[in-house]
Amino acid sequence: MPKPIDVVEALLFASDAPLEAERIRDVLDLENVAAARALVGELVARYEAEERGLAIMEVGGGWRMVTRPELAPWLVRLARARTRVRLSRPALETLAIVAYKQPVSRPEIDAVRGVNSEATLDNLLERRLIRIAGRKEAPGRPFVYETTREFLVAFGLRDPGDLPKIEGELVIPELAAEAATADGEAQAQQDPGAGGAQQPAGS
Amino acid sequence: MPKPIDVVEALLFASDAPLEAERIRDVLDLENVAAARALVGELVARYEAEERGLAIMEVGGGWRMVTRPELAPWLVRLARARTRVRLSRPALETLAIVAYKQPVSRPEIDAVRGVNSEATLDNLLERRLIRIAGRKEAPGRPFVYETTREFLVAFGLRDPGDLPKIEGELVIPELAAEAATADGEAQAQQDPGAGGAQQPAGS
Amino acid sequence: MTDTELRLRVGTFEGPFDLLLHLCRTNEIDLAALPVRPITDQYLAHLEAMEFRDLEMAGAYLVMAATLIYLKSKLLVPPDESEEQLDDEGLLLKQELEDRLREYARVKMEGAWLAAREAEMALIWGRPGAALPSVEDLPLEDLSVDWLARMLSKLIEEQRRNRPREIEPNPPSVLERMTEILSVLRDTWSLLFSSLTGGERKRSEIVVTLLAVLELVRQGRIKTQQTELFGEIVIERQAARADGEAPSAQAD
Repeated sequence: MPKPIDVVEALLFASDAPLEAERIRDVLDLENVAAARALVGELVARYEAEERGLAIMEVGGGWRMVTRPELAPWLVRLARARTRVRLSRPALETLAIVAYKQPVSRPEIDAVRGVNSEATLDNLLERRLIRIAGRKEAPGRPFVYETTREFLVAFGLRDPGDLPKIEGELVIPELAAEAATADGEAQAQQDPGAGGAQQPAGS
Repeated sequence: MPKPIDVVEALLFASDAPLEAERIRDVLDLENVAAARALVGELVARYEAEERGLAIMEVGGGWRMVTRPELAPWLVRLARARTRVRLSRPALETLAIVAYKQPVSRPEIDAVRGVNSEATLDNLLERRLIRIAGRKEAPGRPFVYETTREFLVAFGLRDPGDLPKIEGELVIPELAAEAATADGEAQAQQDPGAGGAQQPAGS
Repeated sequence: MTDTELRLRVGTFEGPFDLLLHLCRTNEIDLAALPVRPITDQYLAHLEAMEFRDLEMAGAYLVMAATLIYLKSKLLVPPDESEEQLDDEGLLLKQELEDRLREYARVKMEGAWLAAREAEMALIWGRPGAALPSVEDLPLEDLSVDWLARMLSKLIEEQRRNRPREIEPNPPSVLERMTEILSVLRDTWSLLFSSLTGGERKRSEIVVTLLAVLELVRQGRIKTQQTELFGEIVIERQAARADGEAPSAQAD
């Protein structure tokens, strides 16, 4: 009789989407979700302790088995590994607006960016990072957009609440450095951004 | 510095086809193929000794990472949980049209249903029950949709011809300009949504 | 200063807010206390040196320029070089501009955070697709072909009862769009132009809508004005009285 923890390992390996605690409970006939969480926790701990080639990551409302970041150089050399196209700056800004304000309509996005976001939204829709969430009850009933589970997976987030709060007067880090000669006030304000960007990959 | 054996583990995990010794040698800059074989051998032995959820299998001139055969029943349960779909009424209606009339375009589906089917089609696409089969040589070159293998599996069909025979024929209305000359009564049909909208919401 | 100018001209910006933000950063301007005169002058100077990807992008920058110039025109006389005073309307506009600028700055940071995150995630690989047992061996749960058959029968039955439905031609004509706008305006006093096209993805739709609006303005059945800052057009029902005063689009 296989051990439950090994079953969870196989399930994580075989699943192409993040595996939810709920599902693990169902498949293993566990008493409750907490038992499923405990099992995964045990497996995560085992992987972390061994530090081999693989890791388990909590993302998109579930867990995923992934390769360890340190092994990226070799995986890049594996010719079959796909190359990923990074998002452009407009795409990232638009995605940020959707992620933080969802559900949000195009007129609202356009207003924040000051430019037309149609093409960018199409691109994000095509990549399935966002989806149409419905229509806004406003004249013209524009579509409203929200982020998808693929978005969470792509950015390694457990849920949209994982996005860092970015508040207050902001100083863009690279420009802050430039301005460092000035007065101390600008210096003090560069923290929120820098802190956000340096967050660990999410254990 | 990661250990070579862990790199091999990650390579096997991330590879979508059996991984040959030759390739492992290339990626790891090993002296020869024998060294690659030795590494994989070590990994295989480790997996066998531990007897956890995964195994390494030699197949098709290379190696693959797989789940252990004993765990198949749980994987079946997971797969079943994944394919169990409770389709909404509009989704079933749309799916029925695609199934019986494939390949069929969205304007045609809209015309039959009398309502916009975009969201429903997106839902079915997401569930992989249908897929885009190409474009129709008609004004606007709309996409045409067909059912997938997953559809057949989900509904227990060998092929689309297996669908139950229905009395009568569903007519796909002629679209756009050609239809306009048909009959003058068209004006009276002001309420295209009626047919679709009046169905009971329940079940 | 010349050094700064040179650096500015090489930079690429994602839109008017991006440029404005850059000007504020390089000049260490507090976003909560925007000096209208210098920022307008710099913005315009920079605009002259810029090359635009397309007309639409150029338009977005020009709308901001118009806003800034308008704001500058609101500065009370006599102008004191060191102090800027605005009337109430000017203050409101400035406030909104500052708010939007701050919001854009935040979005930019959020975008930067996402980019960093994306870079981290690029270092890890998942499985290429599911390794679950092929679904064809799986027992059916609660799907049944009978449902599909029943659905189709129902549709066929409906078709028998009804005559074939007229399909709405695509895209709508200018006339249809005009009717649509007027019918919306029966229930509400005003609406935004962007909201008329908000749900539409096709450029032709926007053109049709614009033509419809222009025609309705020409006919004196609606009036348009730019009360919003960045070029948003507000469409309003024209008051019933038919006086000679020509309705006008007041966009500075």
